[in-house]
Amino acid sequence: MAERYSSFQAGGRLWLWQRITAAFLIVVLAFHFFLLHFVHHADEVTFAMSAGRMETWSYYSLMILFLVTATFHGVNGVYNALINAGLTGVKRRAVRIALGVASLLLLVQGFRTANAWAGIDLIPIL
Amino acid sequence: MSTQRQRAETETDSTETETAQERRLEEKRQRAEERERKRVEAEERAAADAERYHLKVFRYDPEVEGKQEPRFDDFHVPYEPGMTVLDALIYARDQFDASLTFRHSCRQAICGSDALFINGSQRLGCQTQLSDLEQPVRIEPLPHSEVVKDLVVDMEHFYDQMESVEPYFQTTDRPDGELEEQRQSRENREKIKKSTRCIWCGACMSSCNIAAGDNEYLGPAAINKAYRFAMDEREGEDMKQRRLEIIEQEHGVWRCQTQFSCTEVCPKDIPLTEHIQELKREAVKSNLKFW
Amino acid sequence: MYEYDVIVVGAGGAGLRAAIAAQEAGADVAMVTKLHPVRSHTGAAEGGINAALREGDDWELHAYDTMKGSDYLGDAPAVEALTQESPEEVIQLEHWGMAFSREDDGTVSQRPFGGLSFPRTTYAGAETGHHLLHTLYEQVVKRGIEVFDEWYVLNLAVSDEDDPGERSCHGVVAYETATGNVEAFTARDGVILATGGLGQVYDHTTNAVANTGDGVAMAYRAGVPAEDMEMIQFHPTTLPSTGVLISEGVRGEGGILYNDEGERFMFEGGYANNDGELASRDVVSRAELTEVNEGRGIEDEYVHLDMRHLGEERIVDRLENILHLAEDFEGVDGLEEPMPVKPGQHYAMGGIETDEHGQTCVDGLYAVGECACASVHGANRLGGNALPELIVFGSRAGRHAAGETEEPRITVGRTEDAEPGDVETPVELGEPWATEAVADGGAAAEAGEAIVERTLERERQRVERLLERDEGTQHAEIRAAVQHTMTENVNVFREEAALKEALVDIRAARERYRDVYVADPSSTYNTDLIQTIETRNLLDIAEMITVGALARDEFRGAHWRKKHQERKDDGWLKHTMVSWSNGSPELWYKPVVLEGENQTYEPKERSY
Amino acid sequence: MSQSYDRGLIEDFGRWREFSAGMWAWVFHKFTGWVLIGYLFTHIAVLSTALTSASADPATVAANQDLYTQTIQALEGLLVVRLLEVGLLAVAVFHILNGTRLLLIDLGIGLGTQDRSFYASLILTGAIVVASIPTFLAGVSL
Ligand SMILES: Cc1cc2nc3c(=O)[nH]c(=O)nc-3n(C[C@H](O)[C@H](O)[C@H](O)COP(=O)(O)OP(=O)(O)OC[C@H]3O[C@@H](n4cnc5c(N)ncnc54)[C@H](O)[C@@H]3O)c2cc1C
Ligand code: HEM
Ligand code: SF4
Ligand code: F3S
Ligand code: FES
Repeated sequence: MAERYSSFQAGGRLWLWQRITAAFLIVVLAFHFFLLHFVHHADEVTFAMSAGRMETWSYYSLMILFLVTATFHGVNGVYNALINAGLTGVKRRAVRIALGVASLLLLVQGFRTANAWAGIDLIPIL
Repeated sequence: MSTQRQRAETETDSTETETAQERRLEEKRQRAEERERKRVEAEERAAADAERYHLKVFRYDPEVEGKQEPRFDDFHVPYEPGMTVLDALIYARDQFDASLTFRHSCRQAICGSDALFINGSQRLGCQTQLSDLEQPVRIEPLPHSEVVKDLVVDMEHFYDQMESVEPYFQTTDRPDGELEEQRQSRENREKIKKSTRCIWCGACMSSCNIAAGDNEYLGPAAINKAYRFAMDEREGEDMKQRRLEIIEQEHGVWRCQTQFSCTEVCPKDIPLTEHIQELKREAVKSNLKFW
Repeated sequence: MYEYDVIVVGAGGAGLRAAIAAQEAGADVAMVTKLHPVRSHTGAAEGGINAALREGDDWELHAYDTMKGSDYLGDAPAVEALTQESPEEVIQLEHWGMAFSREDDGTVSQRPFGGLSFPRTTYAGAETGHHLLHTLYEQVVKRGIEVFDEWYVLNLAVSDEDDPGERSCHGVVAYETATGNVEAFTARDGVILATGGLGQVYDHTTNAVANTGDGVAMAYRAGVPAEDMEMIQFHPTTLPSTGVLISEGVRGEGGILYNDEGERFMFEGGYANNDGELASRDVVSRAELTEVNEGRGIEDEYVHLDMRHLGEERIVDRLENILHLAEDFEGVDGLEEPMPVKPGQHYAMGGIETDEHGQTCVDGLYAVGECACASVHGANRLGGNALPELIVFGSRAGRHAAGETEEPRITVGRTEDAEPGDVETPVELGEPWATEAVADGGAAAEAGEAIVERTLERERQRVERLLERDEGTQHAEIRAAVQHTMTENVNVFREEAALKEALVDIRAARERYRDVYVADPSSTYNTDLIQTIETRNLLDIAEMITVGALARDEFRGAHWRKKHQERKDDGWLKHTMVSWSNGSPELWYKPVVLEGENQTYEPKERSY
Repeated sequence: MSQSYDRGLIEDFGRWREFSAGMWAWVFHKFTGWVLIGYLFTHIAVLSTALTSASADPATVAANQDLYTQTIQALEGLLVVRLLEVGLLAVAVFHILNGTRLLLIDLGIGLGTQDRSFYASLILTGAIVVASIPTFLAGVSL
């Protein structure tokens, strides 16, 4: 029983987070597309403009949250799909680690880019 | 057991019981022959102008040479109004090939033996009218299960999943009086009614791609079975928690990707996806309480 | 070789209940069944379970109704056991979670049913049997009782003393469908037969394809008498094209029967001036056939059952399943149009003779459910009385087999009471050429193990023999011939000449069966082989029914004879018994037990 | 005892003609989800060029001659990229719409009309994409 219970925690929570991030993404993704294709046209994008937007804290934090949720949502979606396809045992652990590393890299890289725009030097070594 | 001996016996038999008997027998035989001739004629006539349905039936037998490689056999079955796929299979077996093998029993969509893959979807043979199908009617065993022979698949895994959800009523508070029933509101019975209709045919499980990929996935039928008990107010709150724990396991409800195939094929019209979704919400709700 | 205390053959309602009871009484139990338990035909039962549960009703009233319904061919001790214990068994089912239909206050609903003086039929929608079967199977799963499903029982391992009353049963031999293995199951304490109905002797039946009367035939050939086999119930409301049953619940809720002229003939034709549509089944079936025979049938075949006036809400609430059945199997929308119905074979009142504990005259052999005849139904079963029979006698036999003993009030086997019988038949009956009669000269005091071994060997050879042959007649032809003649000649209306014709046909079918062959050589899931064996059982069953019908020259309950259209209480308050003796059936009679616990049931006229 | 007749994934998709609405929705959602996550990785990789721009000479940046601006503008100047973007839009819009459909289904809304809501997602996706084409292709040099 206990075993089931703990695995439930993971399964149920991830499932719920997938929905919560999805709900958040609907709004942000629509905003993102709208801003970068309709308000500003894609070919007009320049570093300076991006940097300008990023320097406002509200936009910056929204984009960071966007990055985090999208990464979680996407990577968890992929992981889920692989479990559904019957991935088990060692292979599954390997995939979990690989996906974890990939998302970490993605997040770090995304962070650094955003910071570059915003002109933040939070952690100098990055 | 030779025919020789059989004839001898019939003879002693008739000498013992008078010649009137013999005459009657003779007349009877003639009548029978007459009837038989008429029947054969009628059948031939019917066969000649009857509409025939073309069946393509999957065949496989691990032991019989020529059937070890899966193949499709063609049968042309004379159509009668109201004929079902099961009727057609029975006809084909009794008239053309006695080795044609399929499970069936009740002929009325209650025993759940004859879930088959008919023209690309999971249906009960006995519940499917031939006239609703395009020809040739392709009849295969349920996908995603081991084929034992012809249309018979191994149901063991399905049964295991069904039985893994503790599919039996459990309660701690029974009424005191020996002859007293537990109370259940009409609304509550209504709520579980559809879920109690499952006939264990396995159609849903076979149609679900997730179940096909993840062998440990409980599958729609077992989850529905769990729903039947989790939602039954007679079991009480404690049991409900336990039920939720069962379906919340890794290979429980979370695996469901709302493909709806199960709901689509269920011959008993059980809203499986709806039940699974409701359980997911119940699970989240009860889980939030712990946070 | 498997070994258990109690072996239950068949996993319908009766078998499951017996297994649970035996296990609760401490026995190590296994079930052997040719279908997976949930596939059993108990699942098809629609209407309900009779139990005197409420204020104003009591078991004695139920017993009275049942005796009257049986046309005084029921044995009072069995009837009283049924009616006394059915309430607690029903409540037990409820406690096991069965989804009964409910009243507003949350109690179990009850509805009126044909032949009952009180609305005492508990039900779960129009799919009571489905719920009962699944609830019981769930309990079997819970208890971890071993189930050998898709194992076909070929024969019983019974000793071979000359007097069947001295024989004993030590197990069964079964064929594993998936692999073709023939294995023995030794029963230390008892074998319980619960193999269900035998409707497949007819071609228009509400019964499943698997209802081939195997248990009756096996017990019969082991020497146990078959009782009242001629008593076959024809249900008045089955769909004409398939035989699918339209529950009596429809009439219980107020459904009405009309003939082609739009007359409510049950009243207008004077068939049942008080109860109309709710008269006992035999009465309604005969009424329908009379209407059809006199030209007032629709398409000269059926009559109409109309429930539209009940209103959609009530129909959907209580009879939803009926709507699906009418739609799927007859293409009729019960909310919009009347449903076509005609009588079809439905139930066998007769069967393996048992006492009120389910025990037969062979020591260690029990029978319960539809295959048995403790005689609760006598000449006619009331609707809603078979399901309680499954649970009451299932439970009794289970406990008894597991060691609980109680003196029976019904005697079984051929005792001093037996009265020899005789019928004139146009042909010799039975299988005079049979080589496998039980009594084949072995030592009488043999050990159980040796008996099981010997049976195993014999059955292995039989299977091999059947598989070896590669030409001859196929069983399907033989089966069709039997079904045809039974439907033609041994139906609702019975005449001497026709019955004799049936015997001739059965004999002819037997002769053909001598060179039956199995076309499928496979040992994997060989249904051809199994059906061939079933067909042989059907031959015996058909013969028993016909012999009984020929002997009983009176009109009682479901049994009607053209030249004898009256109940003859002087000569016929007795059961027809058929015993297998050296390869042929032997007819005898035993008296009905009308003395109950507190009263004697005096035969009264049965009017509805 | 028994041998299974091959019913692998390929064979399953070989039966695509037999799929029902819910199955198609699932297949498309999965596909679009994978495209989106793939894109997210690419997207961040491309955007990373901003890192060099940040440390570049402010004059270059002001003149829009920094690596980031040049990369983006070069890419956006290509018709293929614009077309791919339209594709991405289609993918994203479908995933959003169907995702919304799924969220509602999770909440127990619209279970009975799930097939229709899937068709609606498809049609709406088509409409939005067609309507956006002019904007998406604006200013591209052929
Ligand atoms: C359509 C229909 C509706 C009915 N409605 C009602 C109703 O409303 N109320 C009511 O009281 N009664 C009703 N009845 C009657 C009642 O349902 C049956 O009499 C009863 O279900 C029989 O149960 P059983 O357990 O004896 O047999 P079944 O349920 O038929 O079970 C027989 C079992 O024996 C097994 N078996 C058979 N032969 C062998 C063999 N050779 N080896 C191994 N296993 C074997 C089978 O696998 C099966 O598991 C109805 C019957 C029918 C057909
Ligand atoms: C950057 C944006 C997004 C990415 C990268 C992404 C990616 C994914 C991926 C990979 C999956 C798994 C699909 C599968 O294999 O089953 C998935 C599932 C899902 N996505 Fe997205 N998605 C994004 C945006 C959205 C948005 C905006 C929504 C909003 C509605 C959404 C809703 C969902 C839902 C509900 C699922 C779960 C499907 C299920 O498990 O049943 N996604 N997503
Ligand atoms: S849920 Fe429906 S499809 Fe699935 S096993 Fe039960 S009856 Fe069959
Ligand atoms: S088909 Fe499978 S994915 Fe869910 S909705 Fe049914 S269980
Ligand atoms: S034969 Fe019983 S469900 Fe089809």
